[in-house]
Amino acid sequence: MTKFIIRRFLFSIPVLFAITLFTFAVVQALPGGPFSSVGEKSMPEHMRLIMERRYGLDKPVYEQFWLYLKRLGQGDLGPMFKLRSQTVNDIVAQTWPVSIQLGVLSLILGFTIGLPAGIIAALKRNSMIDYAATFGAVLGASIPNMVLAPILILVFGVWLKWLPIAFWGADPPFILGFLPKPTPEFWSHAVMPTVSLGTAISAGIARLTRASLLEVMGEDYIRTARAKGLRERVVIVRHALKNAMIPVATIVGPLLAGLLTGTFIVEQIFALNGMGRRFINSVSEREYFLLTGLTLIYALMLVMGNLLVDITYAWLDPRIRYD
Amino acid sequence: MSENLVEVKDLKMYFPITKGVILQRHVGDVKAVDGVSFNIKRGETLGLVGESGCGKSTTGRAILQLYKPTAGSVLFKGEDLTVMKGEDLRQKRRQMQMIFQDPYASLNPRLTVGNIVGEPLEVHKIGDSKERRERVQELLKLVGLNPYFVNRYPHEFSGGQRQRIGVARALAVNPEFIVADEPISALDVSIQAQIVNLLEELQERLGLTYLFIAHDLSMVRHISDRVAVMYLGKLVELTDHETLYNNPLHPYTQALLSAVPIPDPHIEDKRQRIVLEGDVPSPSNPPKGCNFCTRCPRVMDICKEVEPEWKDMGTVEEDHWVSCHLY
Amino acid sequence: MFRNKWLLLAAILVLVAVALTACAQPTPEIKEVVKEVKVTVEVTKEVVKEVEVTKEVVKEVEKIVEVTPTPPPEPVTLYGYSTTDIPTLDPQVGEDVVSINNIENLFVNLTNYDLETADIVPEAATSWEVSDDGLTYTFHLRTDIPWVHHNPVTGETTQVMDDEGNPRFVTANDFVYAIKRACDPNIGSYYSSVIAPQIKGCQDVLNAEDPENIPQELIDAVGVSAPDDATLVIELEFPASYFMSMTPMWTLAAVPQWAIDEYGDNWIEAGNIVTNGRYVLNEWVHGVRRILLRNPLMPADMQGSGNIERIITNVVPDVSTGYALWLNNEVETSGIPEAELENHLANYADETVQIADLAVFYIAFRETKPPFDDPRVRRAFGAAFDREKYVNEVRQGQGLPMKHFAPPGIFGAPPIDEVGVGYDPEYARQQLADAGYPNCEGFPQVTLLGYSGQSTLNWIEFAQANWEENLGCSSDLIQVEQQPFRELLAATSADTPDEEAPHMWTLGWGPDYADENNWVGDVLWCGNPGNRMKRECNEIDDLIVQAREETDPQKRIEMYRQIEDMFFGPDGEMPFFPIFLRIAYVAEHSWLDRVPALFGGQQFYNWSIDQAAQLAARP
Amino acid sequence: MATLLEVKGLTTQFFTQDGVVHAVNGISYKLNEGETLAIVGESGCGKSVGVMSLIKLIPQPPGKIVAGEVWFDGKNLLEMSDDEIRQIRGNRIAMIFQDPMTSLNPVLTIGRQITEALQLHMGMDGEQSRARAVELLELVGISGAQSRLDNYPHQFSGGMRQRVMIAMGLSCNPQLLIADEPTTALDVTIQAQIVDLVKELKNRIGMAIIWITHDLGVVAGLAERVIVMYAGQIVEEAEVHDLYDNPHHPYTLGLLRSIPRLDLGNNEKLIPIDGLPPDLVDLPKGCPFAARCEFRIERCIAENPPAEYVTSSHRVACWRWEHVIAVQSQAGS
Repeated sequence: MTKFIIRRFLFSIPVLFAITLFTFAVVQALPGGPFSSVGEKSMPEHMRLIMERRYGLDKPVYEQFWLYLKRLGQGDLGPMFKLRSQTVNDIVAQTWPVSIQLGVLSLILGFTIGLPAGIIAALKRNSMIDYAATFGAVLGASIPNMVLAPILILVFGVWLKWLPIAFWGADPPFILGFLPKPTPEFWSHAVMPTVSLGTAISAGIARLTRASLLEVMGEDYIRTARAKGLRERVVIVRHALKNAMIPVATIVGPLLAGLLTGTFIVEQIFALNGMGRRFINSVSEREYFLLTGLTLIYALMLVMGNLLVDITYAWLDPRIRYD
Repeated sequence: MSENLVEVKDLKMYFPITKGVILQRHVGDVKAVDGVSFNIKRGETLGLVGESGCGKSTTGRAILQLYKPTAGSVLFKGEDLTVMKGEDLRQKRRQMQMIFQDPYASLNPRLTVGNIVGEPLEVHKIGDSKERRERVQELLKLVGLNPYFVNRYPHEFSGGQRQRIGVARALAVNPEFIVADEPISALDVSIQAQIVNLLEELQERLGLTYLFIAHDLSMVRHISDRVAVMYLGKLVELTDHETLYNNPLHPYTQALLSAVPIPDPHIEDKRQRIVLEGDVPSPSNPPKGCNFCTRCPRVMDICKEVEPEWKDMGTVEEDHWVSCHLY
Repeated sequence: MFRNKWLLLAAILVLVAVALTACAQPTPEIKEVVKEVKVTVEVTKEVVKEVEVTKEVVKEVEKIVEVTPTPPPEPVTLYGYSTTDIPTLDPQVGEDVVSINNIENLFVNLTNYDLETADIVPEAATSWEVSDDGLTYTFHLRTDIPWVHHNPVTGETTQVMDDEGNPRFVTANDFVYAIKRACDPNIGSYYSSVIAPQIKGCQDVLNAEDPENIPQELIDAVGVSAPDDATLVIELEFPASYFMSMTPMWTLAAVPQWAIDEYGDNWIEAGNIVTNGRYVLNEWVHGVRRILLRNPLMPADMQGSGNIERIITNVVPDVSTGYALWLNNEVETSGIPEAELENHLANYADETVQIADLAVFYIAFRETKPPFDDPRVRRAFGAAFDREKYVNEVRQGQGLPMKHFAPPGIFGAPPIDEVGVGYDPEYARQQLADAGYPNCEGFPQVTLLGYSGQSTLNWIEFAQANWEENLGCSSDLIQVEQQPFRELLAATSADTPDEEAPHMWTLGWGPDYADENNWVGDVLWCGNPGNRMKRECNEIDDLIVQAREETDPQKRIEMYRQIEDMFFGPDGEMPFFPIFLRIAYVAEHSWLDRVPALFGGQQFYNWSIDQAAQLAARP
Repeated sequence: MATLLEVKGLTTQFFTQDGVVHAVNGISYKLNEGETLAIVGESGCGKSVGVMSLIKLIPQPPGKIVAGEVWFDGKNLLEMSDDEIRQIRGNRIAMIFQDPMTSLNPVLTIGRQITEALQLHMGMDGEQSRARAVELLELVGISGAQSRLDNYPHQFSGGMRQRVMIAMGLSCNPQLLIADEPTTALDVTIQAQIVDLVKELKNRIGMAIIWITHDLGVVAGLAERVIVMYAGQIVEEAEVHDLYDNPHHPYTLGLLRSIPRLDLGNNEKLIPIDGLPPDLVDLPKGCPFAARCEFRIERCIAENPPAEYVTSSHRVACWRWEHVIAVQSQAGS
């Protein structure tokens, strides 16, 4: 297993390298550079060239990329073009914890609602509970968070005034660099963004859990367990659930990817200082280094997430051995 | 003696096992087929029998070049298929077809019967669409299906009928040689006989040559002229079907024969079984010496050291090949 | 090297300045500020007058006394949001509205805009003279504006001391340093290029061959000097008669050289920054919020007319969210999302203001690309667009139809509706027929590039409908594409070859300073490097050059009227056709009393809040 | 010998979208203590559903036992509550299944899977049940039993897995072991091992066995009595020798004639049963085998024959059974 993890890690290096190279090349191929215009006005050619030279953007892309890699090796993700008092490292240190906090809370919400809902729906198949859960899951999965978030804001923020409309209830510096102080302010601010992002996740997990559990309940070994005279509860908990979790674990990887794109929107709407929002801005602002750096970190997070999935998978399913 | 249609010489089919953190080192092979030699005469049925995982299906596929053999040669009408490529091989393939085990899985559910049976004709660009359609109907008639079924889909047929469709597809391009890979294993008892009879009839009418792969020894013995017994990637015995039953030489053949239940309680009551101990070893790590030495009731010291030769113990008329230190 | 030399010079001058401070007798304006505060709860108000030797200051202290436990008095706070973070607080670097809004309140400028009259009024400079040749501007500065440092941890604001322990005040040398710094191409600010052509020698520095080794002679030759602490002399390259319009610009604001030298790019961070404006930077959480506090050390007569002691601005990228915050009374003003506009106007008509940001939008033609190489075709397209209807129906009244380019409020702009053809379908049809395309017959397929977004699409579709209705040019003939802003700018750049450039595109222009030269001179003049329309120089351009050097304001006004007519009149060149001046509805709570700024950043120091009403409404 | 189990008129149906599947249509039989009964038939004949209905193991819904009684040890199993029937399952009536790979839970160790029934029914604690599990594995011929308890099913070969299944089945010393095609998925040599093992265990433990199979060869060497099922009905029942020597039902006869025999050097053609089994959703009114039957008369199409005893131990459901015997004796002579 250790070997497998190492291997996965080493294999991800060329992938990360390719992603970096790709991002680097693609953003530079976009028309208009970071210094080509100011708002709606064009920057004079001479000044643009000076600024580009300052950041090495006048060099051929391969050379820039090589310099970038060298700096990356020293843990330097590069400078910011517009926010000159900041570096990409600063931005990442400020925004990464927020995105992670939001993502993890959403995942937790997704599982704590999705799993029980899916299990109950499967066990009470074709009952009102099942229909309600299935309907909820379809609804949850089909409402995009860009619609759900404003609805939540309107209902719970503006009308009922139960929850704060926007912002994240914790500022840097974070505990250990990424943990928020669990103040009431933090939790009250976290509710709506987490629900916006977690609803679709819980809906997905509920649907998959239901389908997976239903399939497992039809397996021969469930019949065997029943033939032993085990109580239905034991059959489900001991024999069915762990098997049913195997396909659920496999979607956590894609789920993470979906989560990342979800944070783009949710961070934007709730005015959270997360990576997703910066990512979007970095495209329109042509912050090459920020864009490449964030892409790299997203990719790294995906790699880690998938590794986690693999470990969970191996833990759930003894047939899978990685060596 | 009639001519050999297919000659298989020292055929090997290894699947590599790799290991390593980054660089995949080649640490061994699954020796699915490990040096198999036999001939198939024109117009005969050669049965290839053995237990699951012994390499019999792989042998069939390697003969048809569905796998590229690791070593050895496969001569079809005297020409070595293993060195052929591209169009030449395609032309040869036309003359060799395969019938698969699972009539459920081997038919594309989204194609009509007409498409399925006509596909080889299209692949080999035989005839125009009208001729093809006529040929398909003719073939369906040949395998005992109503020719009006051309526009139906596989799921509308029973297992036996589906296997008939599989046979019709194999026959579409007028092959001379057919590898039937467990064609009846998935069928019910009463239906198995229908398919076996169909295959026998077709052989008579069209002069086909069969390699009939199966694990059911009674059925293999029934349909085959000669039977080859395979164990862990190697042939252990090859002879005509009468001799095999009456005078089996190899201890594995003997055990296999004795394990087959006979549907007659009087005989079963009195039968003495040779029950083999344990399981078949892994083909990635076969035992040293004779492959069967770990389970052989008559094992000798030499069996664990030296691999037995593949030798002919037969008479002038009848071959009787065996691979055992007892002889 | 550039900075070090100036550091030395500045240090010497600061010494001189300190010595001179005692003698300097600025004439402060004495202004009584007595504000009525309406509070529904029990309020006692004490007004204390502090009288000093040279100036009289009115200081207003409000005390809200309640019978039950006294909450700590909350500072009068302006809650706001911006859709982006502040990229910078450096006056010479600042380029965007959000940065400029903050810079305006953290730093004093040479002069200020009077928001009511649009006049240039004193700020750091109390008076000024222009030499007869129009080339030398002499500013007399006040010397009582302290450089202050705010400690975010203790909340204390203190005056900065120099190396010898003397308090630092803003001097003419600080402006000299700042203006020369603005000419430095390494600063990389767009506004350097706006001010450089006028200031003598500035453009040479800005265009230096090797920006890393700018020859000292070039720097020395920049026409900015400080004969004494209270006198700033700016020499011009040519008699740019509009130069005074540029003096309120943040780009020319004094900056603390010693702090910049010490901290480099980080000098603008909270805790590092040294400022001289009405507010100090208390907190700046990047990407999240910033907090400004009143600078208690600002001379009383410069405090501004407002009562706001604290400004909390959060970053809210999404206007819908910002609007929700406004509905919740958590911010004082907000833009209104398009989808909410109708609803808002119905429900909050009394809490809605209209704000024009002086941006004029137009559809431009590439003059070198047929069929738009024929001015008659351009005129036809321009006159076929019904601006009135567009503004009223598509933009729900958020705009002022424009027939010419420069909007009201700009010096030299002709009165609205007097110059330019505007919408005239009859004339348009005739022009197109004269160009050889009667009823648009034989008109080739052309491309129109707009920026991304639904509102631009609405705009383009409206144009297509007009052209079809009034000219007979089927909308199939106009191939429409939409691209993000930067892509659009790149595609329409003068360097882009004609084959790749679109025939037409949508764009807008917002002013840098309030003079016609910034419009026809900086956008349309053929000598501009960014000549997107690829105009060829003609007699209009000669007139533009003439106008910018004309010292008689009345003559200039005449000349600009002529220029506008030569562009947009019945026989005008029509390189683009102006459509509307942008006016936006803004939601604004009634407890806020302000005049929004059109130039140079919002003057929060002149804003007032009825705190009782505000606190009663806040959640 | 005492009767252990008596099935009366058992009828099980599945209610599906395509209609009602008549899987088991009123079957009745008895099983004595310690007896081995084989139920033979082709896929879909209702043999598996029939035995699973005994201990209410069919999935409900869509399945439903619509009629019948199952008397076991003086009680009707079909009238028992879920709790009561659970006390019987895995305890007094054990079951082993066809596919030992899918019938074992892949994510639990086999030790866990064997011990859970022991803890449930025998009230053993962890240690006792593990010790008993080792005993059981040794009993079914798995060497190194102690260490193999912590293995997962995928670490066993097919034959070994079926031994594990048998060990699980035998764990509570059942009075009845139901084996549902336990050797079908195995190779012949392994099948021989398992058949021998079961025979040996039966001699040692003395439980009754119901062995379900489609393989007439296995039945011949194993069973004392054989029931032949077709389309959810019992078409013939007899002592094993009697059935093979003297099949009364055309279907039984057809089955025997359609399989090749290893011991006979016949190169004759096999005689297949033409046609297909009937659709269980839409069963014919008369004899379900009539459409494929060479002895068919008009009555067969109109009227479904009941399974009647023609001797004390041989019953057959055929209007023409006497004719079937006659034809055979002619052929035999």
